[in-house]
Amino acid sequence: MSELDLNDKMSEMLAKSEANVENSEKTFVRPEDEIREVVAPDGSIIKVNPLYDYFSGERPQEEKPRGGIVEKFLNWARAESIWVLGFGTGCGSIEIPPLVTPRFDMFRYGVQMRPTPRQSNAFIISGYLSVKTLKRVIRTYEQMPSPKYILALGSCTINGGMYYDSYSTINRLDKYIPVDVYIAGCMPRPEALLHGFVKLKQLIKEGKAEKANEYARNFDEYKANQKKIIKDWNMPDYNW
Amino acid sequence: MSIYAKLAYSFIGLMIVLNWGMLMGATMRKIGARMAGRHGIPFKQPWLNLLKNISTRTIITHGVMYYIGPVFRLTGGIGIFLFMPVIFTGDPNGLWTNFSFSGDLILILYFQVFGMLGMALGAGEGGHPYSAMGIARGLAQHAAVELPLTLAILSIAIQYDTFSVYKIVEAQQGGIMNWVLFTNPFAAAAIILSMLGALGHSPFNLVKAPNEILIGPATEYEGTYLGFMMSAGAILHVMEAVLFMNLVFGGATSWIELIVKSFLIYFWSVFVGMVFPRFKIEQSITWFFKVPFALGVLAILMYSF
Amino acid sequence: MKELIEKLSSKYELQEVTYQRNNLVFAAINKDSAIDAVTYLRDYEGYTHLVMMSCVDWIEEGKLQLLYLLNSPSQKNDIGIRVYIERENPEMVSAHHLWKSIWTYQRELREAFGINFPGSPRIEENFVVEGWDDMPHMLRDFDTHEYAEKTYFPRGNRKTNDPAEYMRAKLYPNQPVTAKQRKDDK
Amino acid sequence: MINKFLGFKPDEKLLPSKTVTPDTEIDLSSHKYQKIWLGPNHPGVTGNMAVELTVQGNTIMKAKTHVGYLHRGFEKLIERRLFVQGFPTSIRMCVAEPDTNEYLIARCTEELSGYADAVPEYANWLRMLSLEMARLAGLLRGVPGQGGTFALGIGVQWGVYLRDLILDRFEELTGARVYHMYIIPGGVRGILPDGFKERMEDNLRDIDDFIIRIKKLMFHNSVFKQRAKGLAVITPDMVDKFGIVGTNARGCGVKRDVRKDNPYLYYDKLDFDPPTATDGDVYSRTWVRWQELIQTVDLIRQIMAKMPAKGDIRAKMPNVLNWKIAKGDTYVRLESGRGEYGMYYVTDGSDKPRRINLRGPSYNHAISVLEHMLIGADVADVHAIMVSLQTCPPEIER
Repeated sequence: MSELDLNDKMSEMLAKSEANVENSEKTFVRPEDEIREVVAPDGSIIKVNPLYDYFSGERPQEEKPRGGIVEKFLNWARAESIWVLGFGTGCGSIEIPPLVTPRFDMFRYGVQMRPTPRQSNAFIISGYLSVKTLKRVIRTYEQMPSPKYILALGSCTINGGMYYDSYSTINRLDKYIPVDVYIAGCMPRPEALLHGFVKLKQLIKEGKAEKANEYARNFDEYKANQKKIIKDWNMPDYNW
Repeated sequence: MSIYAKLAYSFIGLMIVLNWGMLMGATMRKIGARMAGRHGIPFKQPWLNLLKNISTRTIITHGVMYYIGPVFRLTGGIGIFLFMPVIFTGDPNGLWTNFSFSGDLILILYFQVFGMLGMALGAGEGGHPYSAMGIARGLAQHAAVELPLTLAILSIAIQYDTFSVYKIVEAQQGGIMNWVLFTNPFAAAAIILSMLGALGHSPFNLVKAPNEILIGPATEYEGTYLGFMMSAGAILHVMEAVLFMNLVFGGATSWIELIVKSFLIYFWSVFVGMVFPRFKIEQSITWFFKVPFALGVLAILMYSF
Repeated sequence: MKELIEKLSSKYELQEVTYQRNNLVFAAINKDSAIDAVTYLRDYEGYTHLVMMSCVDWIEEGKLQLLYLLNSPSQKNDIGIRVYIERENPEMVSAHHLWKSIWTYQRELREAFGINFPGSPRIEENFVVEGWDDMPHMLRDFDTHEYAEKTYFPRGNRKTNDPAEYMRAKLYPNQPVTAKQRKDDK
Repeated sequence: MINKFLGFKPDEKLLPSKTVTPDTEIDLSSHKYQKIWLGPNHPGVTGNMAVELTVQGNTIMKAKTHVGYLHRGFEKLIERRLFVQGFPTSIRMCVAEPDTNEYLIARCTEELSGYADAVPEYANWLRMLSLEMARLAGLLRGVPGQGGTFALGIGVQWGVYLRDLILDRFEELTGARVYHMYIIPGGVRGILPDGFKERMEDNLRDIDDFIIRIKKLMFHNSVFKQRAKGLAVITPDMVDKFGIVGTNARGCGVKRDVRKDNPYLYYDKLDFDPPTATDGDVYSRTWVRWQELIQTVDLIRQIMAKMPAKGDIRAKMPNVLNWKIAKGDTYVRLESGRGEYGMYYVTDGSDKPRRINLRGPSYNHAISVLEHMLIGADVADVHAIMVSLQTCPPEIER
């Protein structure tokens, strides 16, 4: 890409970002996120908009699977090595320690925990989600590399469970992010979780776990739902 | 022997080392799992992880250095391999001596730092605060490890009057009593202690401390680059073990011997790591500046007069 | 506990005193002298441990009832100081100079009940909810079910039925409903 | 030492200031400081909470706790439910030891409706048994977990395995694994199954030699001592100022234990003495918890020995469907694994509670105490300090 195109791209990105900031609620922008001017070492003044310069402002693209024998082979590899993000979003995460310990050893199935979203491709939504957590969950989910899978635990993620009338927890998860496997129960036993992983493996091997592409396809709808309940939307529309 | 044959043999050797490194990693994790009473991962897991990482669809970028970091690390591993006589065959430029020459020990020491520096560049470009912390810890500890290691290696160089790994291995042939382990015990002790830091298991695994700084320099890496780093790590682990094997434990005359010795050397660090918590960075540096440093100085004094 | 209440009533006029257990007593003190009473109990009577600070919304009387629950580690008993404050734009004297932990309770009450504690540190910050734009969520007249219904895309097929009717239908299908039960249901 | 030896004098202004006070001036625009977040998505925070750190190098200059990621609004939901309907909802207020919530709610409703003395003796013994089992399950994760914060993961593996065995006993006794709903108003829900005591005794024997192993692994370990001693010291004068309770208070010599101070159930019939330590750092807190592990095993043995063979498990209570409780309020407390754990319960004569308010120990430990402790600490120690304070987010925000 030549210098000229780069400049054009930068300028249009900046314009778009400012437009976005105009649309979004100014009141919720934290002080460290406000548009400010920074003096570069060479003395030139750069306009910095943290919410949009530090992230890619692009929409998610739909990545078509290769198909054929190659995809089958890769799917086998993906299914046999599932890296779970270590983020206990709800009370269901009390059953994660038994999973990595001698009683129910999930390493046997090639399921491992990873500390950072960049390296994990499965996300356990362990139970109810308050709106405050949903914001972080969306951000984390968008940072995970595709193909990515979501396991939703408990009845809370299906229809709100016993918190159906709570002002703080969402009712159904699939309105905000696509879910691959639901594991019912309050809370699901470790055996149920293992069975959920086996089920997820089947889906991956059959090439049916393409929810990341679905998220990209219905991006606007999901975003609309998310912005409806997240009142202080002080982050980019899509951050990876 | 022609350069092409040498290249071919080096490539074959590299493949052997890579796969052995992965298998060794899986075995160590299985041993750890057995200590905890688990089955642990299956043996084929590292290859599957590598495939999975390569087959990741999304690839993010943070700039040029972000790409080059893992490449540097891989280069460090391959560099050590290329100038390391892995198998002793009695012939200075025999089959598996790769491109070893008279001064390769210094080059190998340099390549050890090379990968770390590459990671520093990549992690810096990645821009995650935890990767910056991790790489800062890594470089600081590496400096602390290098000190006793270099002293001990200098002592060995003085002892055999050479900087060529091949010559050092050659001088240790003919019986276990010729090993540096027995002929130069202080240097051997210093090397065995600094091995713990170089192989980077607990208590010296500060670079990747999940419950402190996520996973350190690799926090922002994903997909193919993570696969690069994993294979580089596999090669580096074996090559470090081979270096210590050549320096202290009399080298190897066959692949079987290499595999057994490198396994035992690597197991030593895992064995220590199982029962010891993690140091803080200042504690770890102080530890290396105490006993191993003193041993290194003793080793120097022993052979310089 | 009795002599403690007598001592207190000699200093401040107590409105209502409830002896709940032999080691727990509640006393209501008017808004102005409440913090003085709490300070007196902490400094002279040995009630040094602040157990909790809570608030109850008595919407019928249009009052909010604050509660300072103090515990005496030496005498091993508790006293709860009740303070009734007005329900519309409520305000109370901050006690953050007495305990290092009480500002958290005040911050929570500010968010949950809208009570203002002037001078309390970080009182403006959100405690549990983020970007909340409705009325304080712990007041009685905030209907959480209605809020959830109109906000969170409820899945349609959830049905709730009156437990009494349901159990009678399921467990005792052919038993006539007695007059007492009918009275209870009302 | 080395600096003096080499005659090298670093510039003090460039070094992190050794004495960090809560009111240290922090100017983010000078590039000395950086703001980093621990959590909510971080393996080093206990549960789903976040700590906002302002660091200078490795030293923490300012810390701010952010909670509310687990907020479900129990105290609002309980106003829309009957007493019996609210029961299964509100025991989920703390996932680590749900039995404590069960006892508190049951006790509050009994006391306010005048059934305080109606609970049969056998039921009270069973309540004590389940409470102590919950404490044991919590400690089996907590004590080796302190080593786990220093990357001593092997003890955690053993501990969580034994905790699973205790959860099996819970399943046998109550039918559930984590949320038991065993202690109900008026008594308990089930009797002790046949052969329970023998199976429990087997598990306790395993736990006995685990206790010895964990002692050798942690308290005889030089690196663990180096890292845990002198870290995050709680002084006795802080206890009342910050409202510190439980093992955190006992770790610095302040002997506070509800089981001794205001005995509930039959704790006065048991023979035990809460352990204490002198210097309130992470090491002595962990040491106190290790001794409590021994004591809890002993208490369970005492309970199983002293409890009557059989009896009735439930008092005659009014019909739960139209159970109205007269206007009143009370506060009931007990000693959970983390410290004093109480509930303020208000009724107004209707068939629904007016207000419940939980007082979790973490409410102070995780916010005011943690923010005070972290100032001047090392970034590498944050996880250790949080675990040693036993911060448990769900009981802060409910």
